[in-house]
Amino acid sequence: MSKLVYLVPLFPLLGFLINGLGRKSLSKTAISTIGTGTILASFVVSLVLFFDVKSNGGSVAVLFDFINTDSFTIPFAFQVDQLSSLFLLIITGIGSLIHLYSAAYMQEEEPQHYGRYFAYLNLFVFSMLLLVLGANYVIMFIGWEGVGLCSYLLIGFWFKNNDYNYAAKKAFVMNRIGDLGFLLAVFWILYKLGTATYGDVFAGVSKLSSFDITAITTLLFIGAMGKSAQIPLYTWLPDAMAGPTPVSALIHAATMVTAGIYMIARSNLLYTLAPYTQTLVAITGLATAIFAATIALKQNDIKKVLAYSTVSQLGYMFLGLGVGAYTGAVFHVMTHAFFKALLFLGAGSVIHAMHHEQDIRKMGGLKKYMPITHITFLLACLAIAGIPPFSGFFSKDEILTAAFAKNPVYYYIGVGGALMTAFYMFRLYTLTFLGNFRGTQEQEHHVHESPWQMTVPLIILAVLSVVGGFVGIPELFAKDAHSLEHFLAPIFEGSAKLAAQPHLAPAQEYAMMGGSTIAIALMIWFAVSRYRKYQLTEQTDTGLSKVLEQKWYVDELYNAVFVNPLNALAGFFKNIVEKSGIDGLVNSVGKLVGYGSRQLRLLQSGQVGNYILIMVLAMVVFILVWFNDSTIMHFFSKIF
Amino acid sequence: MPIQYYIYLCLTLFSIGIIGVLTRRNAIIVFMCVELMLNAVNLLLVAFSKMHYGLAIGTPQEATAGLDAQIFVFFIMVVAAAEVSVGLAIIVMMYRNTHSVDINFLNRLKN
Amino acid sequence: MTPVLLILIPLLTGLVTFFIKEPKAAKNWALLSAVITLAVALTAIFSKEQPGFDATWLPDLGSRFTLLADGMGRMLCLLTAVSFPLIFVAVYKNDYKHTGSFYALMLLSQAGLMGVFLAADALVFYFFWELALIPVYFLCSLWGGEKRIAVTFKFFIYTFIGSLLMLVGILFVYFHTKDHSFALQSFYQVVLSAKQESFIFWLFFIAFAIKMPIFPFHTWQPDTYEQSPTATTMVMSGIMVKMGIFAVIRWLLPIFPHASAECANVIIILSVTGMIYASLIAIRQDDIKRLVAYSSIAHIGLMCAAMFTHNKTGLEGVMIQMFNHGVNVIGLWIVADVIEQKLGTRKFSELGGLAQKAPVLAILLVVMCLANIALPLTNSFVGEFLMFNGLFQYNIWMAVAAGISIILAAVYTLNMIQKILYGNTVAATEQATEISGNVQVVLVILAVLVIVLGVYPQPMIDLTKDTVNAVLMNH
Amino acid sequence: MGIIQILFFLLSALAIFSAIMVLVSRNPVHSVLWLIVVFFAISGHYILLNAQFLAIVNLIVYAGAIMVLFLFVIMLMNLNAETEPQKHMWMKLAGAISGGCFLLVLVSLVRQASDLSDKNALMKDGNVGLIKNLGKALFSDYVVPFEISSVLFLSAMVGAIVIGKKD
Amino acid sequence: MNAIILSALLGVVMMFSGIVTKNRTAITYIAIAGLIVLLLGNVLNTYGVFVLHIDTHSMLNFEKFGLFFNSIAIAATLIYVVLSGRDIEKVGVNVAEYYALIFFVLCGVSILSSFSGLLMLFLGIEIMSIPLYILTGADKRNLKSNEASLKYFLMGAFSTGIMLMGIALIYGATGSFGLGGTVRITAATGLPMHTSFLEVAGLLLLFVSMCFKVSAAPFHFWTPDVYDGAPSVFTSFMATIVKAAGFIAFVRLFDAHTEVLGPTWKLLLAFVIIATLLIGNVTAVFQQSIKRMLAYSSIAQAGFMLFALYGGNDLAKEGILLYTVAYSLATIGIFAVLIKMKDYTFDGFNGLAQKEPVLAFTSTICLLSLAGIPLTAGFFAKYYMLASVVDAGGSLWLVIVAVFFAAISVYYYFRVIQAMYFKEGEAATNGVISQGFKTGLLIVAGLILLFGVFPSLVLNAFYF
Repeated sequence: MSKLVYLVPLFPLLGFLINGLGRKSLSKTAISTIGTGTILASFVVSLVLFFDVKSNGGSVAVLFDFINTDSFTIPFAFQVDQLSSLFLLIITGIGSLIHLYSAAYMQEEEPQHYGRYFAYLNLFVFSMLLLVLGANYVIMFIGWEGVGLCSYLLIGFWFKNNDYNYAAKKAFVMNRIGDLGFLLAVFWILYKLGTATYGDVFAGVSKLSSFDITAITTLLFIGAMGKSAQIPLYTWLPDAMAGPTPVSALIHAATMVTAGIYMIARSNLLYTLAPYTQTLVAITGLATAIFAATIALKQNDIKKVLAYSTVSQLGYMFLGLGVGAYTGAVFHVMTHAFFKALLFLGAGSVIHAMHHEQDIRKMGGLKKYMPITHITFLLACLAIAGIPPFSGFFSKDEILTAAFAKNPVYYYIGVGGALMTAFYMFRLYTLTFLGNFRGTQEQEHHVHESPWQMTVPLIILAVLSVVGGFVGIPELFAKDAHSLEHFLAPIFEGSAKLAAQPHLAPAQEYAMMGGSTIAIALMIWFAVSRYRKYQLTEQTDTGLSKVLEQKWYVDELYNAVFVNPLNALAGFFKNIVEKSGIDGLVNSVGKLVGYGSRQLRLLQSGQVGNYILIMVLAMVVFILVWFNDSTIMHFFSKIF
Repeated sequence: MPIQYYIYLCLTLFSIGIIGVLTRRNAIIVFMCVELMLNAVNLLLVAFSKMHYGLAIGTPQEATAGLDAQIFVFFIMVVAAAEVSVGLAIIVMMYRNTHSVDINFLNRLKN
Repeated sequence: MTPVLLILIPLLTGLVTFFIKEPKAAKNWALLSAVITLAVALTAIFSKEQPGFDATWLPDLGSRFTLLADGMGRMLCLLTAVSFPLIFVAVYKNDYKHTGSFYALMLLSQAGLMGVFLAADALVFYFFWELALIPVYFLCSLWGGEKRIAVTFKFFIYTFIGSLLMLVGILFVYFHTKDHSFALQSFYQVVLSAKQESFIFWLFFIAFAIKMPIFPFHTWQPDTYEQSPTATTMVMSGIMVKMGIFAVIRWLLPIFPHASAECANVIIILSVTGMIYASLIAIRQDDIKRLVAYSSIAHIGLMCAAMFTHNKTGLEGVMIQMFNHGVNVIGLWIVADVIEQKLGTRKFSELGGLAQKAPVLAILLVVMCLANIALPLTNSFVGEFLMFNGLFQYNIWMAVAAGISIILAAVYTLNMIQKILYGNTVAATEQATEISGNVQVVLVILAVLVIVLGVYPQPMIDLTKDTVNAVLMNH
Repeated sequence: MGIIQILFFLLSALAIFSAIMVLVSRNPVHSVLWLIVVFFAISGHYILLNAQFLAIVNLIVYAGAIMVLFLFVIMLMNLNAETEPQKHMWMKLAGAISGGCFLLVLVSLVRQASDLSDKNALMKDGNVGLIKNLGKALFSDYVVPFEISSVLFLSAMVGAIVIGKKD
Repeated sequence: MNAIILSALLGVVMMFSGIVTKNRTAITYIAIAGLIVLLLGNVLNTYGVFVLHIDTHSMLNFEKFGLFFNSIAIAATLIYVVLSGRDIEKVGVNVAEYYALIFFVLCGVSILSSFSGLLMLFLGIEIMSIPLYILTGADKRNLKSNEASLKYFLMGAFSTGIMLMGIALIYGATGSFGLGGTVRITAATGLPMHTSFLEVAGLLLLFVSMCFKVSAAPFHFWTPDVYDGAPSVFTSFMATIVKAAGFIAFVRLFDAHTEVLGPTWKLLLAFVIIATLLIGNVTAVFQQSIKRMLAYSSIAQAGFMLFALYGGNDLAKEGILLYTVAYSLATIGIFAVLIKMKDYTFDGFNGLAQKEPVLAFTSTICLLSLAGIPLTAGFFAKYYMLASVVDAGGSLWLVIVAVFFAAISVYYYFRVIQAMYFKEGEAATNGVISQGFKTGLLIVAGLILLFGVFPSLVLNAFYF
């Protein structure tokens, strides 16, 4: 059974190779079939594995020794357990839906780019699978960087556009900053423990001092910041909207950004042992949740809103991790995967229909043109806003409850963020689907519902968004109904022993749940009513609105504080230090010799008298030097 | 006669020769000053010869002590004669070409 | 006997090549020679025991013509043997005036390089060290760019000073060996006082530092790489810089164990400074060749730093990275050469959109660039991973500082990809076509090497294990 | 102070004075003449030291042959005081000072040399300087240099011919 | 002894050959034959075969070192005449006399390699110098040649004066003209003599005059002017064989005296070495004429050869011989090419590789050897010099300084290579270069390379 695990990444890899090498000879249908089919095949295998794990528990399969030195051995090994099998399902499941969707969405591309696109997608899934399947931190890191690469390739997919390329580069570089943290953590672990395999690391955790653990977890978290777009390394994610919309869906839902969550959940034991880091994680998550939400309030690009909402939702997940609600975080990953994929694919459907118009101010009233898209989108909005019984409600609630138990302040701020989420999601929904159409005549003429390859995934995801939450029904409603928690229990076993989940009084929980639901509902009503009659105006925003619209000027800040000084420093090095400084020094040695040569030449005056004079003087000096025992000085002092 | 006296005398003559070489421009005079230096050396050698002879009186070396220096002086004179013939020939050749024996005039070759 | 063949084949064929007038014949002949050398090198790799050779040379001086191919030597010989046929194929379509002399000098430099990697006698080593340099000097000066004469001259004198200092060091050690011998083993057993050791250490190190090059001895390098004919640049940056690293491992660390531990701090700081410095400068470059040159400085800096950490991990990393960096950088130079040959410019500001015109080139360049930034599953990753690991064990902050260059590497490498491949076509690239078959073949081979060694680096690690253990035995 | 001492000082003074006159005479012919005086003075010293052979040779070879040759050349070139250019004053000064320094330094050494303090040059007596003894030595122990010096003369002769002969 | 006698006789033979035949080429052939005879005679000498049995009364001391050097000098002269004989014929009408003078110089050289007292040293130096004054002025119509000759003569005579004063002072202190080395006994007391001021001062003056002969700074001033002014063929001769002989004399002389000299000796010598290297190398950098550059380079090489004196051990003695071979071969080779050129400036060499590849190639080998690049004889020459000092110990700094100057020397040597290979131009030669000449050059280059790989060929000959 365990050998089956090889197949999971193998299929996407094959897909990548076939599509990549045959992108010129294969037909579009063949390409999309191969692309989707491989992921689907992985999904099927994942399902098998999932049920295997469910009944038999996890296992590790070693492929070969990747690095085997005298100091340590890093096997190329895959670990299938509860956590990874769950992620496998999310990745391959949603992945295959997105592939299917893409088959239609990218239809306009030339065949070879079409092939390239599917190859990248497959590679993306492959990398993510490696990340999740890896049985040690190094293999995880391989996937970790791999998804970074794929995001780079896909964000810059339309490489003729230089803005997109910049966005792609930004994504990669920001990820690399985080990756450095991850890498250092791996070194630290290797240095202290001599192994990077999860099992051995967690078993040897007692050998680590608390400083080591804090440092390792902090460094790992820096890695997570990059990959999962947390403050301060989040700015790449909104820019990543440059890629094709299904890619955004893939990045935001199934792959990439969830990597950070996965990694911390995987390392939960370490984090539980590092309270300082936990606090850091929680605060960072919370801050990101709020901060991104405020920005999302004023964004007008349909994808940008979604992007910031992802950042914000990821913040919640980190909050969950920070307060020790690992299951809650993973749960939210799952539900978020459903509705965020749905939202993006829905947005893609809209964009597709609007001929690549992404400004929601120029949309409106699409409800009647695109019913399926509309309905599914609405469901997703409800899910993300946290309206019961949609999936988002359960997961978000679980996190917030845990946050309350840890520190009520977390909870209140968290709820504030949830309110904003509700507001901006329904602002988006309203501006897009309700009201009047605000686009051009021509656009209106062409607006249409998308083909089946696109709507079928929407429908499937909508169903999942609606019912997905039921795997994690709180204890409150039914005893032992939280099947996810039970399923994942072995993973978080160690942490659970160390820090038992505090339980709130049922009354309080009900009150919190009810209160927040009502507040959210009010907020939705407010948003819908406010933007229902929205008309396109020329006036620009001022004050806080403008700051929000400009995303708190964070990019500008980064430019001013990091990018520009670094560039200036580089220029200084290149033009001043290198040229005049170091090379100047080297060259001046040569010049000195040349100068000396010209001067020494003059000594050769051509006059015999001078020559002999110098000879005589030299003789005198020689004698003086030779008899430096003051004999001569003594004599001279006698004379004079 | 204390040997120092001879040494002082010869060194003085020798230095006068050097000063002559340094201060005169006429190649012939310069050359003559060199001859003066050689003569100073000759005198010194003879003086030393007699000194060593004096020291060796009554020792087995008596028969030969000091002899070599005088022979050396003889050879110096021989060499000086040969040098003079060549030197004057060169000076004459120079004079033929430039109508001058001024050594400051010799500065085509420099730097 | 194999080691001698490795030196003799290129040496003799090289001398013959001087007299081949017909360009085509010279090319084929050189290629044939390189392939034969490769075959011999492969047999050396797969042989069970260490191939060696020993013959009398200068008995009065205590020098014997001793060659020894330990793991590291064999690996670098393999690198040399692999590189040359690839380079010859890659530049097959380029026209060099006096083709015969060009290929002859290339082969001579190959002989020199092989000798350096095989020499087990200090004097022999020094000989080959110079023999590798002289042909390169002529290659650069004769077939280089506009400023070639001044630039290569500087390079030559610079490295010559270094090697003379090394010679002084060799002499000093020689006179302190018990049996007055230049043999490697005698050198290893030499006992010097602490003061002597640290002084002589620097004599050697400066020579190697110039060759590598290590900040601040690097300024000859970008100019020379830029001005040289690309085939030569490939040899220089792909293989010749490894001479410096190789020499440190073979001749410095074991002979001066205390000094190298003592000075490690200074050298590592220099190297790390150089990494960041070079990376920053690379960001601002507008020329492919200069960018690759500076990036090479940064990478070599890491290797140098890792060598002096004196731990196994770091050293193992250096070992395999020597090979990997060679492969990667040769790939990058080939691309640079192709672009220059095809479009007549190397300036980023005059390039763009090449991915539309030459997708194969684009893909292969991206693979090479990814290897350059040590992406996992490319060959560099393993090496850099181990090296950083070693550096980390030595000092965390050094690893952090060096790590910054990883980020910067991403910045400049992606900049390069973007400016060459992406965006819209410009005047220079409007008429560009796909790269020719021979270059494709070479790049594909290199790309395959990149991936294969990235996924399965173990053979390289096993190959060089003996050297690592031998070097660290004294510590 | 015996007659020998008096003669020594007289001759020394004469030699030094004439040597200086060689330097300061503007007219080359005068220089030559003064130099001949120096040679005579030195020959006087030789006689004082009982080096008869050298005294005679000195007179014949130097004062006689060589200086006449000089005189001859000077006459041939028709050089006189008016035509001879003089060196710059500071060059002369520098020459005099450095020559003086040379003298001072060496004299100081001699003054310090303790091993010379009680040594004398044997005057008058001693027969090393006699022609008989010198001749014997020259043709026995010193025959090789003696013969070899013929090569010197040969080359000087050839040289003078090569240089002097008109093409 | 054979060498001294034969060279003197052959000198006479050459003098008369001018009367017998007016055919210049014939005279050259006679000279070549004479040199071969001389070489044979000298080699036979080492095997104990003598032309005449002469009792030298310990005036001369024939040891292997000196005899072997004679062979080197004679062989070098042979190569020199073979390569440049045709150019000697062009200097002036007195070809036979030139050869005669060259043989006389060789006689002086042979004396310098075997003197055992200061008298023979003095005679040897004079016998070597006087013909050179004349050869320098051989180009009688050329003012430069005249000037060089007069300068050389005046300064040479002056240095002779200094040397004689030195000898006189040494005699005053020791009562003998013998070489030092053994502890002398004072005649009066029978006790070992302590070193006197006079002797040291005398040695110092002797040192100065020897420095002058080998053109060590700051007594080198005659060298550039004389080498530049003299007819190029004779410059080649002077810069190689004569200079080497000077060094052999220098080493032989001070080899015996080092223990008399105190520790200051090394300091002073180091100063001279550094000054020589500095002036030779640095001044050469800016020269425009290759001939003058080579003059300075010969000063620089002298700086390296002085290392043998500094090292003062067996390695140094072996080294100086190898250095002599390497340096002479290379310099003779490069001068042979230079003489053929119309224009002696660097620009005059531009593009020579295109026109005369053999000339360019051989001069490159010679220049590489002069620069001390491995695989050429020059490398091992320098190697021995450095090694002798390192072996002597304690003076590593001097070696390092020297190494930097060696790097500078690469600069000006390679300028010639650059001109020949990398620059475009019309390098013009005097007339057609004969095939024989090229073959000769190739043989010289081959020898340089051969000794560069197997220096033992030279050194083993030394040990037999």
